[in-house]
Amino acid sequence: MLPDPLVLFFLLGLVARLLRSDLKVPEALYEALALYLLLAIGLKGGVELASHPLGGLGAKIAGVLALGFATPVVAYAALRGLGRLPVADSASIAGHYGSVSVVTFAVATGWLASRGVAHEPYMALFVALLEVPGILVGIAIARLHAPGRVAWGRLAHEVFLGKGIVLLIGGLAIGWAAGPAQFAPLKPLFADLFKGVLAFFLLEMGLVVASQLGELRRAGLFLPAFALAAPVAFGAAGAWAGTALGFTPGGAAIVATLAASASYIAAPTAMRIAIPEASPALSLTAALGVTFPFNLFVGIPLYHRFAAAAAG
Amino acid sequence: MLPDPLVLFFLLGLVARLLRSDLKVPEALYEALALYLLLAIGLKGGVELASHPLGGLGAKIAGVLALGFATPVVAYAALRGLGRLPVADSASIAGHYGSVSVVTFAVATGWLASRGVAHEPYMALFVALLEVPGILVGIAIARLHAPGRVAWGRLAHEVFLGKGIVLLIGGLAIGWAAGPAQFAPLKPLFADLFKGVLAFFLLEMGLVVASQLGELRRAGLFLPAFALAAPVAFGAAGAWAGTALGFTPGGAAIVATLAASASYIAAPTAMRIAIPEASPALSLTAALGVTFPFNLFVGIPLYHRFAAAAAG
Amino acid sequence: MLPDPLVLFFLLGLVARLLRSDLKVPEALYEALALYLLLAIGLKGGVELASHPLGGLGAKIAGVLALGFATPVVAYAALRGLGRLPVADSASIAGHYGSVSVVTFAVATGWLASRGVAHEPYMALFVALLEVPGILVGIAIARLHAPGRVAWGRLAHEVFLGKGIVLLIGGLAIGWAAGPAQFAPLKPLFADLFKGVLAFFLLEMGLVVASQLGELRRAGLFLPAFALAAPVAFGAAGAWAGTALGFTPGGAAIVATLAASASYIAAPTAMRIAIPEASPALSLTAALGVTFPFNLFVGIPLYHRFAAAAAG
Amino acid sequence: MDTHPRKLLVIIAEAALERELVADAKRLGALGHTVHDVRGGGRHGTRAGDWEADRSIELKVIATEAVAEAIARHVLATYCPDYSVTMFLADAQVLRPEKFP
Amino acid sequence: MDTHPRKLLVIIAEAALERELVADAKRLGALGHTVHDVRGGGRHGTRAGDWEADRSIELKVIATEAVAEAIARHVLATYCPDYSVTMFLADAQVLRPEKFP
Amino acid sequence: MDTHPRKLLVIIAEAALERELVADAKRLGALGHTVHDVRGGGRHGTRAGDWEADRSIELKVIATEAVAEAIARHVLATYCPDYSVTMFLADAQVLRPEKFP
Ligand SMILES: Nc1ncnc2c1ncn2[C@@H]1O[C@H](COP(=O)(O)O)[C@@H](O)[C@H]1O
Ligand SMILES: Nc1ncnc2c1ncn2[C@@H]1O[C@H](COP(=O)(O)O)[C@@H](O)[C@H]1O
Ligand SMILES: Nc1ncnc2c1ncn2[C@@H]1O[C@H](COP(=O)(O)O)[C@@H](O)[C@H]1O
Ligand code: NA
Ligand code: NA
Ligand code: NA
Repeated sequence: MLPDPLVLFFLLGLVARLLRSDLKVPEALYEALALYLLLAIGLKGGVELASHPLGGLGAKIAGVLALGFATPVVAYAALRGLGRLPVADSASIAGHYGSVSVVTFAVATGWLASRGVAHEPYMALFVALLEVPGILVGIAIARLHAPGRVAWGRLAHEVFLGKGIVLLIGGLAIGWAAGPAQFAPLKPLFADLFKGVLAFFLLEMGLVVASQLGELRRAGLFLPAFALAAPVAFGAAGAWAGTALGFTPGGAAIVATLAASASYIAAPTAMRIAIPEASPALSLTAALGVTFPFNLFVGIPLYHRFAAAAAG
Repeated sequence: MLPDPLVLFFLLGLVARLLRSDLKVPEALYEALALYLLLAIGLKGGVELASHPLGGLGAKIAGVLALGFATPVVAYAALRGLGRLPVADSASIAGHYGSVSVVTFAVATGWLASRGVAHEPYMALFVALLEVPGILVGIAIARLHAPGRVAWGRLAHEVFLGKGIVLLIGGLAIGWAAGPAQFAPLKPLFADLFKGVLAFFLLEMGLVVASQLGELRRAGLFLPAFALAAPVAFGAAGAWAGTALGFTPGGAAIVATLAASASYIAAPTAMRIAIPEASPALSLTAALGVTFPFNLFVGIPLYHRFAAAAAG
Repeated sequence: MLPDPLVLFFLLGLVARLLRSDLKVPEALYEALALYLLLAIGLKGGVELASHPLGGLGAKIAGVLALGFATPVVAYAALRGLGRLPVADSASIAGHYGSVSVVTFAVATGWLASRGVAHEPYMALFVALLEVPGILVGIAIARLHAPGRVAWGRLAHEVFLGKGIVLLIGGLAIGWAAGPAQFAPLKPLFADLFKGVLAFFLLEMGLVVASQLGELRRAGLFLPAFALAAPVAFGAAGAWAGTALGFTPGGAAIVATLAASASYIAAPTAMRIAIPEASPALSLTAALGVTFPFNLFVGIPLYHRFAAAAAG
Repeated sequence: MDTHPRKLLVIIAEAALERELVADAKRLGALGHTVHDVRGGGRHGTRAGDWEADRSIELKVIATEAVAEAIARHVLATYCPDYSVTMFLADAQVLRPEKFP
Repeated sequence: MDTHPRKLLVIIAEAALERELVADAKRLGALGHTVHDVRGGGRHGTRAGDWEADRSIELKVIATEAVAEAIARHVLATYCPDYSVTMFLADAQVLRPEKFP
Repeated sequence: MDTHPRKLLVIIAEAALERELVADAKRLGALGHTVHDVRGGGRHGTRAGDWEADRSIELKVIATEAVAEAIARHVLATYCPDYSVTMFLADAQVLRPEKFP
């Protein structure tokens, strides 16, 4: 089977930058597409919510949140224990892996949809929920070891009112309030164009990831190994937890993908403020340079298989 | 009945900024969407013009222009007489209220369309026409009282060749020349996406309005009261005038909305150059901080009721 | 017959700027639309390639490349011999005319499509191919006469890895790999919106061309005459060569258009680095100020007639 | 290296003034100017540059002391009373004095 | 022309610090500030500004020598150890001394 | 406060030169640079930055006098004859001299 064209856009950006092409995406376009994707994901989730029953959502939320608190703790233990990284760096990287990648989520839902695999309509809600715990755990660990002046008020803002959560939750609420009928005139922009915009954004991600690869050479062996092992382990855990929480196989595959993905929008900004002594290059190299492409090419199909296996 | 989703986008932006979220729209995106909206409004109006007869347009133009000259005079009298504001500020605020808000117009047409209320196809023409007189009246009043060096040439440019009028009139002309058949391949961008882009723009407007609300606390009681009373009074006058001029009830509701709305694109720039001694904070607080949201939430349905009542 | 609305958008931009309207397109939007157009042209070509046989493509490529090497040599001879322009300027202008205008290509394909004239599906490939030879010839001529330190490595990058070629070739490859079925979800963005985005871009081109017209007054008579004669001559040569190479009349009209068009994206940057002593104002005045609008209004239909005549 | 003393005049102002300021600088003797968009805050509150009326620019003019001061004086008298404007002068050394006469 | 000596403090830093830096400058006595986005490179590698974590800003504060130095010292102690920051001071002459007390 | 004198070199040039200028500055001893996009006008006419060929940048380098002058001399000889370039030097005081050796 041919690779999904979305992944080819990513490759095009990657190759262009590695060959030192002058291809560049204006910063304002990058920001605009990111806003669009977050809002569109929220809206689509909200519209589907409006026409579906919310059976057992409470337990699922609790279970997925628990997963979101557990993965960064495990990640920290591995980074500190096996990798012997400094506390601050371990905590910061753990925070990135505890949080989620919205683009990976979008590619995964597209991948499932193109294979006819259904999933719960409210998965966008979990993207918003899972942005937070990883970041909190990362900061808490760092501050346990080096108790410093964390401006918790400022941080709560950064974390809970970052554009990711505001647009996802805002979109969910608007989509849910509007319902399918009132959403119809917004569909051409927020639904029909979605896959195309995602393709364009993946082209940009390819450019960004290629710039990050230079750092990879300096990173030694442990970090890349972690960045490959962590998504597989967390994906397996997510598939199992999702199935145990009663998600459909499609939903469990998405929970797995969320657990396996690492943040590069919300977490970097929050971590930079909260754990200044951590090197941002390390976490971005791992999250963006290794885990993100791994999930695109290998991870998503793998987590789907995990979920299928867990479903029995 | 649930609120229109457009209004929810505005609320999302408003709430995000009031909660001090870091959600921000890049300036280039704001400008791009504004260009799009103006051009799309013109084009759609032009295409509909091409397939409709223009019965009695001359009288309607004259009547609506007269309204456009009358409202700022009344506004000035109220601001100066009742509010005891300085001449320059009164003139500048009057200019903003004499001109029109393109976004309010777009929301009103969408609101009417979603309720199946028809209106004349050439209403976009009146948006362009009504951008001008308010600004001219505001400047003239200010200069009557403090005769100063107005660079009338420069100002005429600013007023008649501002991007608003150029894109509205240009779009009308292109749409009219193209007609429905040649417009068809442009429809996916300029018609199908319109409502979605308007939603996105309202999100931005919410952010901008929230930033403006801080000024409101400093503004005293008169200005907010004016910013609530003026649209109702001008909306009633517009509904009556529109009906008297032979507009359909839908058309009269739009004339009312135009009369009731205040400019925050064309007028601020022109006024800043022409009446430098006026405080821009005052006019923007009134026009953007109070009247714009009032029209979104309360005004548009109200003006439609006015028009229905006037039609008897 | 009414003029194509695309051309009216160009006129609107032109007139707005000539009247000194403040209408301005943010730089980031210009760049975003340029990226979109290049990528969309490549993708559409690639998708069509996927479902068509590639009969005799080798000979066509060789023939069209030969044309791409021949036209700048002829242009140089005319500029140097007849116009007595300095070597550097002649070489630089020749390079611009040897390369191609992507927007002119897009307008031409739209023009042919709206008249039901079919053409080979892989014409986007020739746009990418023809970006290069003109630039190489221009640089080679300049360096023959004033052997200087050309950083050929840097230049090869600039020329072969400019965003134009990367996006066209990348788009072709992705479109071809995806095929019509996988392209379907990307169609709303990359195909349905194409004509609208092109219209918007032509509005911007009108603004840019109008800014260039000031230079025209300083340019004397020869340069404008060249900028009118060159496209006609190269268009005729292209129509004849295209027909001789076995293209359909539609394909030959496009080969003619490509030969007749002059670059203002890839060539200016490359020439500025490679032939610094050449005046950029001269080449841009000719290519953008005269040849581009000539092709839009007169050239494209003319080259189609040439191709029809050549086809016999 | 042969350097020549000149003045750098920096004017931070509402974007609406850009055209005027550039024209004034030219009229008063400047042979060039450089502009870029900025955001900021001062006595007139925050100008975040989110939308039209909220934008600011920074204008740089390199010129002789006489020209720079003439422009500064003109801006002070004409725009500072009513507009958000911040202005300062600094010493600069240029290499091609004929470009900044 | 009557000019008054002040200091121009220029701080080039990661965009994530913008809010903090502006608040700190205000707290330490600056009455205004100006910011714009930049890209660049230094000891911490290239910052091309392509995306969130890669953005930099340039912050300008005009103030008295005492205020400018207080801000500079604070930034040096608070941010320079952990963040990409470049900072310099320059002499400036202002026309309205009351704006920069 | 302990400050150390350095030179600030500002180069305003066609955007096409950005890569070259940055590489040259590095080669001649600068440890960093900062760039942003500008528009402007001068002897070569208006550069409004509307599209590719019309863009300009402003490049700032803080360095020792020797390095700054070496870069300035190189730019003067290499680019000024054929390109739109404006350049000036100014005095700057830095706090961490080791960053600008
Ligand atoms: N002390 C300052 N340092 C740097 N920039 C300033 C300063 N004061 C004002 N500005 C800039 O000048 C603009 C107008 O200042 P103001 O008129 O004081 O509100 C502000 O928005 C800032 O961009
Ligand atoms: N010598 C320099 N001249 C101008 N800008 C510099 C210099 N060094 C560093 N910078 C700027 O400061 C930022 C952070 O510097 P650094 O911490 O050295 O990586 C860089 O990304 C540049 O934008
Ligand atoms: N006197 C000046 N002051 C400030 N900027 C200037 C000056 N002269 C030229 N420039 C800038 O340098 C660029 C190139 O200048 P020129 O080569 O004179 O056209 C212009 O587009 C301006 O951005
Ligand atoms: Na995760
Ligand atoms: Na009005
Ligand atoms: Na050509």
